[in-house]
Amino acid sequence: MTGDSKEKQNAEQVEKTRQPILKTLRVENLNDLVRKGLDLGYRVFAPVKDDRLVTFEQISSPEEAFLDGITSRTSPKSVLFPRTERIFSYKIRKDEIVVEDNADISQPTMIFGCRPCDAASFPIMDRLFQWDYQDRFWIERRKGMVIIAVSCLDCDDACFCTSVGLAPDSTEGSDILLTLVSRDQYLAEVMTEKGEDFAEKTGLFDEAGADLDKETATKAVREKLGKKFDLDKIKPWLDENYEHEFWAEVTRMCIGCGICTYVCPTCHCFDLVDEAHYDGGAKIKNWDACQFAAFTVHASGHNPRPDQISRHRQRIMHKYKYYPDNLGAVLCTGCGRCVRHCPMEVNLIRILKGISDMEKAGVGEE
Amino acid sequence: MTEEHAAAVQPTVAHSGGNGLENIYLPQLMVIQEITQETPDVKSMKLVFKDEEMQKNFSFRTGQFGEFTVFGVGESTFNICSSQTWKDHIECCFRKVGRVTSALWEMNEGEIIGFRGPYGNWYPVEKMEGQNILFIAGGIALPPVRCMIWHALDMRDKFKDITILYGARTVADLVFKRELEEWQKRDDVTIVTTVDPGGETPDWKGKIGFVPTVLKEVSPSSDNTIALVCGPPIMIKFTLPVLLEQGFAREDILTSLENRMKCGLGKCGRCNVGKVYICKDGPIFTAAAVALLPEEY
Amino acid sequence: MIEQIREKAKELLASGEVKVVIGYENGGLPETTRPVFITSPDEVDRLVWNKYCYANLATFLWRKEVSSLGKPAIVAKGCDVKAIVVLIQESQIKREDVVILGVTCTGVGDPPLSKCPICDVNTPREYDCLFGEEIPPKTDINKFADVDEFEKKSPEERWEFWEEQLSKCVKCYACRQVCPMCYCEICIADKNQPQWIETSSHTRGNYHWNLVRAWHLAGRCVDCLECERVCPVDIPLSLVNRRLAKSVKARFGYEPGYDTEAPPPFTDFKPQDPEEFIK
Amino acid sequence: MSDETKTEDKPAAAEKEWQPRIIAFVCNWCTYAGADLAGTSRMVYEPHVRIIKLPCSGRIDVSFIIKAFEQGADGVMVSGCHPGDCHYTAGNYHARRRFGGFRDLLEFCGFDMRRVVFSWVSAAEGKKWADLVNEAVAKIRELGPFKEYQKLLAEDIWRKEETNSDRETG
Repeated sequence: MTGDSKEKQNAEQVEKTRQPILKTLRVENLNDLVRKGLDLGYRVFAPVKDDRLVTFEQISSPEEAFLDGITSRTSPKSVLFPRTERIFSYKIRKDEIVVEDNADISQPTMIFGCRPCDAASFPIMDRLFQWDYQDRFWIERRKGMVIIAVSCLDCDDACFCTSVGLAPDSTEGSDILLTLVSRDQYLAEVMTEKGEDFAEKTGLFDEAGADLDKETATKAVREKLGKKFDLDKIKPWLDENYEHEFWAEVTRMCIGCGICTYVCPTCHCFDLVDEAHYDGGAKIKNWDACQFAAFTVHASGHNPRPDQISRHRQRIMHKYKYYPDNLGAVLCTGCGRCVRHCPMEVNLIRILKGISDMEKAGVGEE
Repeated sequence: MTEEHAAAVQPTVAHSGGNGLENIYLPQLMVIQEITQETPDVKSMKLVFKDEEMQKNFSFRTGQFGEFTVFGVGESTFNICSSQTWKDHIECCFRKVGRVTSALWEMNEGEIIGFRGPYGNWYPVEKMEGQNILFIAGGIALPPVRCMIWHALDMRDKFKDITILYGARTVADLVFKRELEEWQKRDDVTIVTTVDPGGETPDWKGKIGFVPTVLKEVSPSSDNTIALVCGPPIMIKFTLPVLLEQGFAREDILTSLENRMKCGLGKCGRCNVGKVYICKDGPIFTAAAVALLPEEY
Repeated sequence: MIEQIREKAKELLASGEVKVVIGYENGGLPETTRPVFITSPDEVDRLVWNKYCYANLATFLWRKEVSSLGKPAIVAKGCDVKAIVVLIQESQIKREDVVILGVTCTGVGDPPLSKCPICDVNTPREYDCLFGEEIPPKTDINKFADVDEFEKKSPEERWEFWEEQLSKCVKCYACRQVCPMCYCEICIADKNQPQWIETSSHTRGNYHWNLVRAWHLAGRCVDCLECERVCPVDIPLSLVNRRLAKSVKARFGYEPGYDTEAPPPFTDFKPQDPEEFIK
Repeated sequence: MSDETKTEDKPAAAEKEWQPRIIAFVCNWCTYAGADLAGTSRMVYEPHVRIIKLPCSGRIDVSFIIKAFEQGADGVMVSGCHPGDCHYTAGNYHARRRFGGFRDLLEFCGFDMRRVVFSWVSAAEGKKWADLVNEAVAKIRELGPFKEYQKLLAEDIWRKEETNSDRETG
């Protein structure tokens, strides 16, 4: 564990912070932006609506993108971390095995129209995939990726980005962040060299005047979001209270369906399986979740996390204690998907608020 | 080859760098050189890299583990149960319990498996040098201790007294029987073997009793001694208090945790216990470190 | 009505007849409720009853996190009671080990869920106490209208439909987890010796999983629609469940969830069972 | 996508030699014995059926049928003892109930039910077995390969690459 500080340094290096360059984009040019991306050879992923379901899909024309709504059902993490992907394949011959390192990794990719909370998930997960061993599947895809996010002008009761240190117009993780500042104009904050390079190639951006400010545009949604819990109170409580009756009380209704982890932009646990025929096969990486009973079960049958209460605690502990301990960031962007889509309304906000209230009360007593 | 396929296998221009990170999940091929059936359901295997150059350059530290692939079936985590002092091959030892181990069980000498590793931490050999070492193992958990036993024996003059206490449920369940006999014959090692009551055979010459009980009888000194304990959770649970009673400090007791793993690289999240990833920060922990972990192992 | 439920809950807890009351409380989001497990008579005011009480609480009757609390009383709509009936039929719980607080229900959801207009158990068929005005069961409803409609499609169209729907499946198994009937200790999807169902979420593996899931619920599914409600990618799961329900009804004249004494159809047979398709 | 070219050039070469692949799940006591009788009586019938014998038709699960298709079968036959003749008294009665469910389930999901044949064949009905096989093979020849399912196979994330690299060398 001596490498801790070095690892943190590494992680920080990934997020090259620089002064944003302010530009503008006319609303009528938004579709052209996507078209330019396609023309430049990017695989473009955007929210796509099918009935009530909004997911991130590869699109071939700007009209397919759906930018309304709060958040998409599933997060754009699937672009870098597909729910199922081959990581190599092999042929089984009579006296020989031929391993082929043939995973389909690198194409320039553009994520268009994600929310700032989703964009923020990428630098958080960079830390893990660059931690110690370098995961090329994540890192190489990430290098070839441009993220164009759009600020939120609305939110719902499940959103809590402001409570985890982000904002509806946070530039974290975006290469270019678009904020609708007037009826016909986006303010474009170009955050990275990648973004600048892309903006230049499209030729669609104009210099921004000094009068534009996104604060006014996002003021209403900021106020609506408010603060739902005190983040600073969470970790100190978690540090002390691995055992606490609170856990059972707030998670007993959890049925272990794992939807929270599957829709989460920062949950990244996976499984490695072989799928094969007599003459060959592949190693496949699939999403997996700490909420599943089989996740931790030993070969002997012993399960270190034998009930749903301990499995749910693990999810919260991992996001709000272990990840900050190891990698210096909360593994959560407040997108609210887990709250929104939990069939039993376990409600992470409620749990975190419960913790932060308890901690407050505790401090008061002292 | 279609254009699209070309794009899929080669980094495109817009893809900056193309600095060719390695695929860390890719296994190396190893040939099964020798198989020994240790007990009715345990086998050990000697493995060599198919690529000679690879074998020459391969190095690891005693106590590390690897991810072993049976192609077409899956991957499983085993400790490398040979010592780092052995250069010409590595060994692994497994019990036939799951999908991968059952497939591995059916394999023959000369067949090929995959290997990724070495992963994880290793025994703090430098700290152990010049000290007495007490090895305590139960059942199938001898292999992760055995690598260190051989390491110590190969560099015998660097260590003081070596005591081995090994127990299994029955005589048939003792693994590495040949080596147990070999160690028995040496005069620079004290070895005590035991089987659970009822597990003995008429000609059994070792002790009868559970490991913690026998440990009390043996009552090794804790002076300048490091204890290595490996075994089923229940054995560890009852052995620790005995060691503490004998005056061992928690810092001087080492154990190896065996959580379920998949990637071995600290990514997949499976072996996360507290802030620790067993695969990356472990598998070897002092009892003091284990005491800090939530009980999820 | 909720006052009466709370009162009964209080009485049951105070007398020690039950150790926990499984019911609904208000959720943190608007128009939601959350399962709640009341163990003290002082907390019964948390219980609510409204049209957002979607969840089928019967699933908690066998979950060890809840069953460990002791004997339960459970707030149950007519459709939920059907699930309890099947659990009793299949010996997962004993009738005397649960107090059923039946509630009459005119439909949940806004607009009502698709199961509600074709519901014939607005008044539960099995209960210990009933809350709310009794509602006479509807007659003249075709429970399988949408199934019939779907069957008019050609095999190609049907294949195409399911191929598209099942390609969305992310294999989160939420449909299984929420199902009150999926109480197997080890699900076939988690077995790997042999690996019947591939864990990857490609369409082929998804086909296998979803067909097997539906099949394992044949003659057991009470159409509580929980699987469809929770599916994060909106697969119309209950459609195929209900096709099997229709099949079981047509072939064996059996509908699950009405009679605790009836033998489940696939544990039983009659020498004259239909076999028109067997050569 | 290059999928189209892929599916085009593969069957193009394979079309000529395509033969139906049929998997038969049969009970050990009746149908298997019946098939045996067909063999010992030197009846000549189509060779495209691969028989998997089970203790009883009551053991046959819908997963077997799906798995067979997953592995590339074009048709599946399921067969056991006639009602009343079960070696285990009632295995086939139970099986019969389930078979009805399999049929309706598969049909609903768009499987062409001409590809799945259920039958009762006794140990004495070698002729019936031979006829059933001939009939099934003829039917499936007419229907051609189970393209819909095989498309799912082609989507398989490792087979896809194989077809690509095969093309590379060929």
